[in-house]
Amino acid sequence: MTRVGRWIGRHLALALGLLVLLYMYIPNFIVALMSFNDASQSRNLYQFQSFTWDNWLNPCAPLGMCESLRVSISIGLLATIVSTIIGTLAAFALVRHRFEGRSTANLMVFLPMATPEIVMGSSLLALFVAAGLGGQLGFWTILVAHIMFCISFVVVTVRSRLSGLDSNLEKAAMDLYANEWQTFWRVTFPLVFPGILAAALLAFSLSFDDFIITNFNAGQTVTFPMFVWGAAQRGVPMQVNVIGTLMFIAALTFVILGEVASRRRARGKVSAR
Amino acid sequence: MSLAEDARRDLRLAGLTKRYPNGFVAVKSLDLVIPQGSFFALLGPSGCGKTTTLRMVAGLEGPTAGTIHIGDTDITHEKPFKRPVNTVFQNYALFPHLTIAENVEFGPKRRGVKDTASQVKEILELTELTEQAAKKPAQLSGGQQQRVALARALINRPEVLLLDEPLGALDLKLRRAMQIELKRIQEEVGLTFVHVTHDQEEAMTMADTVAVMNEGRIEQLGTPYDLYTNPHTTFVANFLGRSNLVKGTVVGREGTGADAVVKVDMHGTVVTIKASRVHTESSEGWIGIRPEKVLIQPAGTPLDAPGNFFSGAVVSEASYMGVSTEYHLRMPWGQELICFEQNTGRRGGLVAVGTQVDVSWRPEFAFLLDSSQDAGAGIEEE
Amino acid sequence: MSLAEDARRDLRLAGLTKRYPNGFVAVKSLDLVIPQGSFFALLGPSGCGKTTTLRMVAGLEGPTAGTIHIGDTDITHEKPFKRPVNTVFQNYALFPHLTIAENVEFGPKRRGVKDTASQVKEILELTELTEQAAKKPAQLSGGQQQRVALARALINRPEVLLLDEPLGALDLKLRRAMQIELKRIQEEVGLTFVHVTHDQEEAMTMADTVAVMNEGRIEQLGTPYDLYTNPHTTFVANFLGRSNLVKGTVVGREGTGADAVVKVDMHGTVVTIKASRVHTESSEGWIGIRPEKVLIQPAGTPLDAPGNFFSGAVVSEASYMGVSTEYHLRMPWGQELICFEQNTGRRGGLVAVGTQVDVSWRPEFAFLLDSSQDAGAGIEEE
Amino acid sequence: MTALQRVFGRNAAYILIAPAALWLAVFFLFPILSLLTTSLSDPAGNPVTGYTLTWRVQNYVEALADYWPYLGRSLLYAGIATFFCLILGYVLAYAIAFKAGRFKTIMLVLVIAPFFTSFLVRTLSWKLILADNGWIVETLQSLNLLAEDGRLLATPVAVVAGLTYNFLPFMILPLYTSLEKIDPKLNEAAADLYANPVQRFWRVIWPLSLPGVVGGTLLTFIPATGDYINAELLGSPNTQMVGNRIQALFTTVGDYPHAAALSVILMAMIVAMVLYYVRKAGTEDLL
Amino acid sequence: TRGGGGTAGCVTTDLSSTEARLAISNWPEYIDEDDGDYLSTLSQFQEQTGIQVSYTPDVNDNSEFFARVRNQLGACQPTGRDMFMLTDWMAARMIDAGWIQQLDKANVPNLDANLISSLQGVGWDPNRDYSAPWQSGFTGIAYNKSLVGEVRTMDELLTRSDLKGKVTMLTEMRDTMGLLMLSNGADPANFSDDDWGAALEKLSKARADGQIRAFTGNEYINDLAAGNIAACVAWSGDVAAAEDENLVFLPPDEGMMIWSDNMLIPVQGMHKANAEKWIDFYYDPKIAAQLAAYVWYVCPVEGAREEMESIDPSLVDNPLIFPTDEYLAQTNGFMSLDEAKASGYERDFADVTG
Ligand SMILES: Nc1ncnc2c1ncn2[C@@H]1O[C@H](COP(=O)(O)OP(=O)(O)OP(=O)(O)O)[C@@H](O)[C@H]1O
Ligand SMILES: Nc1ncnc2c1ncn2[C@@H]1O[C@H](COP(=O)(O)OP(=O)(O)OP(=O)(O)O)[C@@H](O)[C@H]1O
Ligand SMILES: NCCCCNCCCN
Ligand SMILES: [Mg+2]
Ligand SMILES: [Mg+2]
Repeated sequence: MTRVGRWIGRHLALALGLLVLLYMYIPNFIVALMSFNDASQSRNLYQFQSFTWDNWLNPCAPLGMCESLRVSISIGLLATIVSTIIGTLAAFALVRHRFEGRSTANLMVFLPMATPEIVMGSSLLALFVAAGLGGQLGFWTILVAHIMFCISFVVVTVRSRLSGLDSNLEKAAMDLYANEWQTFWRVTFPLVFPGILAAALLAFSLSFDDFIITNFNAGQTVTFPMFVWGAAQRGVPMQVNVIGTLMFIAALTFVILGEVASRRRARGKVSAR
Repeated sequence: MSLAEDARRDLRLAGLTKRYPNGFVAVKSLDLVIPQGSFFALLGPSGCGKTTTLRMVAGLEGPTAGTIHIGDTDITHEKPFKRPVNTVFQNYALFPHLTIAENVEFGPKRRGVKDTASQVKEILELTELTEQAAKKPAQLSGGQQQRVALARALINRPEVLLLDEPLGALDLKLRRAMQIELKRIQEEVGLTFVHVTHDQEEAMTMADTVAVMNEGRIEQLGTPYDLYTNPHTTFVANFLGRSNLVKGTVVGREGTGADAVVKVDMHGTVVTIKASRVHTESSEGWIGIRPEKVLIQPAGTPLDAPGNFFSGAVVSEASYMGVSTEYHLRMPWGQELICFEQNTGRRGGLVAVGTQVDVSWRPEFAFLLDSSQDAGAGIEEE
Repeated sequence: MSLAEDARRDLRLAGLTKRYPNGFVAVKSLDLVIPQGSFFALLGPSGCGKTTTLRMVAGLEGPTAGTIHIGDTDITHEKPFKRPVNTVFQNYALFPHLTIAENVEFGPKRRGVKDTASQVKEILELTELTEQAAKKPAQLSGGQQQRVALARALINRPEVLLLDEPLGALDLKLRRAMQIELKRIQEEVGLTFVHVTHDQEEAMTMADTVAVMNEGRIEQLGTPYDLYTNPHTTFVANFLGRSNLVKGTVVGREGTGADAVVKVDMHGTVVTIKASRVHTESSEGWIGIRPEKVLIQPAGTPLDAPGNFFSGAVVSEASYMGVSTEYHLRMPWGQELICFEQNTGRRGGLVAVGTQVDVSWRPEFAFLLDSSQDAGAGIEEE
Repeated sequence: MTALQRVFGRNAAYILIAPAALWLAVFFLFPILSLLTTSLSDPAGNPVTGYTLTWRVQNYVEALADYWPYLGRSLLYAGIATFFCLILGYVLAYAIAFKAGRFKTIMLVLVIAPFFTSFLVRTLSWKLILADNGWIVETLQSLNLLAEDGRLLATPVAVVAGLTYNFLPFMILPLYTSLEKIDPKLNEAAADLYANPVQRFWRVIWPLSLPGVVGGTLLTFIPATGDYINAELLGSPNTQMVGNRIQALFTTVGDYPHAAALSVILMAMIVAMVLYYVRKAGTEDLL
Repeated sequence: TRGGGGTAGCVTTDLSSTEARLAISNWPEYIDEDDGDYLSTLSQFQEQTGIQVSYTPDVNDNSEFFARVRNQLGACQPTGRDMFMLTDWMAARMIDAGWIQQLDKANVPNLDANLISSLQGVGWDPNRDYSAPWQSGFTGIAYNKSLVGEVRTMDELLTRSDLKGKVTMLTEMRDTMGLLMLSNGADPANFSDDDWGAALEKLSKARADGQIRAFTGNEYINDLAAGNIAACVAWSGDVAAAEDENLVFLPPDEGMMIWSDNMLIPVQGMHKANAEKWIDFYYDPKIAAQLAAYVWYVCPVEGAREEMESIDPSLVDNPLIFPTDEYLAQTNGFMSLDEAKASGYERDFADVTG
């Protein structure tokens, strides 16, 4: 085999993976492109017309858009935190313990995923109204709903990481004086972390992108997807593309900064020795 | 039991039993007292239940029956992290996400020790891991990983330290050095060590007491010297070192008390064995003699050995083993005996295969075992 | 090289080097020829690069430089599954989702062998795992897991079998039995075995050739007997067995060819060492003598040893080790020498600590090493 | 173990699961109970005046009789989409888990980042790309892979493609998490034992990643079956899924009882299929 | 009050005197926005009255909005809104259910004075006691003239082969079915079940033939501009406001539909007086003209046309904003239906569209 052949062989999986990633980004390239679109000639036409910086200079120009973004991000973060925590706990219970009612609990976990969103949204609204909260619909009711549908996704994701994890490491930790709590934080958590991170990312994207359930329980609050949906009825403001691109850049910056920081920390530790 | 004994923190296992979910009983009603501050070695063939026993003591596996006490405290159901016990795991169980230094300081940190740096430094030096401190376990060689497991447990200086083959992956030199360290730490602080090892020499030189375990049970327990020189069963005789077992018929018992002896006919020669070395009631028995006690000399040359004497043996095999040579001798009655001879250089070369030799041993080193036991017990069939 | 040699399928490593991503060079330009059908043992301290070398041969790690050939075929970049090589992994690497039987038949199945049942049965019997056939690896003891790793590689009878401490977790008896099996299989089929072990006795008895590795390099290579009796460096002298190294000054060289000898003054006594056993050019050197070659006798009693003779030594330590006893002797010049004495029972007890003894050894067993080398090399500092 | 300990051990499980169970009980189960009531109510009522519970099981019969083709289509589309997700997702998850080295986290975030751009905006972009006079359609046409008047939008292909694209992360993330914990040494051992890359995959990697495969297929298949947005935006009247029917019954038609009955049928069907699938995949342990 | 909604006792105290706030839900892109020097009508309202308006464009669809608020309204709970804009039939439905507050005529003098005559005296609210039109619009045919020739009738739309697979219709049942009945010669304002059946038959045939690509909401406009569809049933203002010269809106030969979106104050709207100030404000012709110039829908305010002269003279004669009488002659309303009837028709329609 030639050197080139070997190189390809070694990197084939990575190359294919990157291709899939590329595929996932096709719409985002369009979005990035459109963020420079001057749509003032024809607002309805979602097509590139002419270049402009305007959208980037006034990203918040469309009335209410940035406010809706703020709402969506806050709800997304809160829903992610809460659902990740309680979903992870539940995943632990389901994987690590055999208890009465376990199969019922399992069913409960994936029923919400099997429920059409429209059904979930409207029946939840009925519940809020029955509880006399009809007038208080808004941020908190959206949050409650989002946490509810994120839980299942978190449980399933964390569970697939947790099952089959070497419990000997946890036992070793306990042997070394770590109580259940410390064992969890020092050993289990770091080992399950990729699963928890994945679950959190899923939860955030679910919450951030949800339209149907939110729409029912939002009262007069407008989330970003609601704004876009409404705006799309007569032509999406090009600033939406700016936000889409910015969100993506922000996410990336966030991880890269985190990565750099953790590496620097690691290096600091070594040199301190 | 006296009051003084009660106050001591001996490790006591009573009726300890472990049945695995698949129904297999790995440990069968084990009773054992391991005195505080002793260096206790647990020996036994692969799969006999050693690891399982240690895991129950550490609290990592719940016993099916029986109790575990340290002194007067019943720790049978105590949580692992509340037991004054640490373990060196057979499969290491290192934390893959932590560096070596972090692995080692894990225990002290959990107990709230503030400044662990100097302790960690010291124990890493001891285990020759200083240079690996910042690496992750996956970047270490097998022996290095084992040393991390050792360091990680040792740093805690627990009341009871369970060592499950802690030195198996180390080369001889390093193993010896570690043995000395272990022994030093154990004596210095008066810890109780329970040590599983496959290195018999290690068990012999380090342990105060050795227990030989077989199929979930303890076969014999005693000082290394006792166990080696006076085994009670064919299993122990074969498992600890090697033994020549020769069929014999009891022809008489004489004397009483310390002087009592048993006379046994062995292929025509009557040998005398002290009653304390006789472990059978029946009229037949296995006469046991260790290979290093078997002396040989080419037929015709004088043999400096007052004792049992056989001529007519032939060397059927000779293997050089560095310090000594192992000879196989075909005896007149057809059995093969094994003989070790140190390569002192005195003989100026090996005794050649085919040489006729005279064989002798001193009768006081022989022991008599029950003939109903399998002479091959403890030797793996091929 | 002759044509006949070319046709042979020797395993040849040339300039083999491995630098890990973190910059550490684990194997440093290794050159090695392992003849087809030989049983080759690789010895060396923990972390010296043994596993890394084997992994490169198996194709699991790409070398940074150098080549690997089997016969004339360059396999340096061949894919692992296309190499006629199998490995017994130091950490077992058993498939957790497969039963023992499925683990074992994995190799044959992949090569398209149809009926594996009888082969599997046979190899499981050989490794005494028949009863475990249906279990999963997690349900086995450490030793049992190791035997699965062994069985899984052995069943394939590959041209080259790499054994990375294949018997480390087994008790002595089982280890010996497996050694015999390994040797039998190797000789029967004429396979090439490359064996990493920490059991020196194992290396000595089984291997045709032993290589001692240190810090990524081969220190010495030869038959076990050669390596043991005539080590070329202090590292080998100390690492393989034990050695007494005593400072000496060369006072003259005499004779030529096979008769050449070197005279060395050792604390006042002049000793004669064969030139083939001298491995230094300088005027100073380490005189090496193995502990089992050191004979002692309480002062005054006759000592049966023609050779170098020293009186005025005192026993400073005596440890019983079953087959033999280890004595430490304080020599008149202050150095401590080690002496092994087989417990033949002839002496009727140990020589007590504090006893004045005479010491002697036969000069033909001594060797002379370079004084610039560290007398402690290969002994781990404490 | 003493009885006391057993009780405590069991309590630990209950304590762990309590928050999730409570949350779901209040905000999911409770509403779903009211859904059940609605599904058994008399459809003669209307959304303004409300419905009366008459235990009218007939609703189910009618819903099934009227809408079974939509149910079938939903399962089919979701099934195909899940299959494609599994293939694409596995490739990417594998690459991240084993080949991304220190870029793992970054790549993981990259997987989810596209979804921070609003769903609708992404779909609009897809429509732009797949437009009837866009270059993809025209290329396919010139290659005769698509009829001259053929199109991609408003076809089943577009709906399935939309589902595949939108649910991909739900497949990738669970797959990644279980692939990532596989010891690479096992792959090496298999290579050493003559397994070529394909065999290595099917004999070692795949079985060990089953928890992720099960997790991912559940997270993809279940929501995809109930989805209606993709069919709505990318499909045509002939590609409507059961979600669209439920949506229509709820909003425009205002026939809550049949909408509820159809929802319950859908849920029951999914639960049944999932249980069967998990049994089949031999990972009951996960449920 | 009217209807059987059972919310008769559901009266709120009006907090307008103490709270200068107003919450409004409207359709998206249905109001002008501040832009540089341009001061929107909404900002003017806030400046003039000191009332803080929370304006949310969250009405996308009548039915969907109804589903979102019906629980609260039925239970006599606040929806969080003081006013929302809904299309005639939905407005009628809500008024009928008793969920809408009656306007205090004294507070909305401009409404009575300036409402154009064509919008007066609707059957479901003859005196405009409960509703005030926000904007009106037409449903007709739109096509992309860069792709196809003129499309003049519904029959052309449903049969012409060059349009095959490139036609969309609206999911709003009353718009689509209204046009279809017109093309059959029936009167959507007064039709029989047979008329309905015939129109549905026509639709379902077109669908089966593959003529119809999709049933859509407002988003058809993108597809039309992008060329994915060539012709469709469309709303007047959308096409006009798209400002794409290729897009043509025209009334089918057989006539078109007209509708209004109406401002409604729900029973639990707590700032009724403020809402009435809003209505009165937007019935000021000058303000109405300013709004119309932005949204391009039919302006319901008399006198706005005159005001338009000074805002944008080119729009003064635009029939889509200020339709002439003969233009209005070709428009039709849709018969009002009771709950059961509406539900039945919606089901029939949904079965064809889905
Ligand atoms: N992935 C890695 N990255 C960096 N260094 C490594 C890595 N793997 C091994 N090493 C280092 O390379 C050296 C050789 O390792 P190797 O595993 O070959 O040793 P070994 O001779 O097999 O030792 P042992 O007898 O302890 O198993 C060790 O010092 C080890 O720390
Ligand atoms: N989880 C399990 N389920 C069923 N049987 C098990 C399990 N773990 C161990 N065993 C069996 O119990 C027996 C004892 O195992 P244990 O690990 O205690 O042996 P050991 O004495 O430590 O052996 P080794 O020296 O080989 O490590 C073995 O035969 C093993 O097969
Ligand atoms: N963008 C505002 C569109 C308003 C459309 N109203 C719907 C009327 C349906 N007949
Ligand atoms: Mg064990
Ligand atoms: Mg190694």
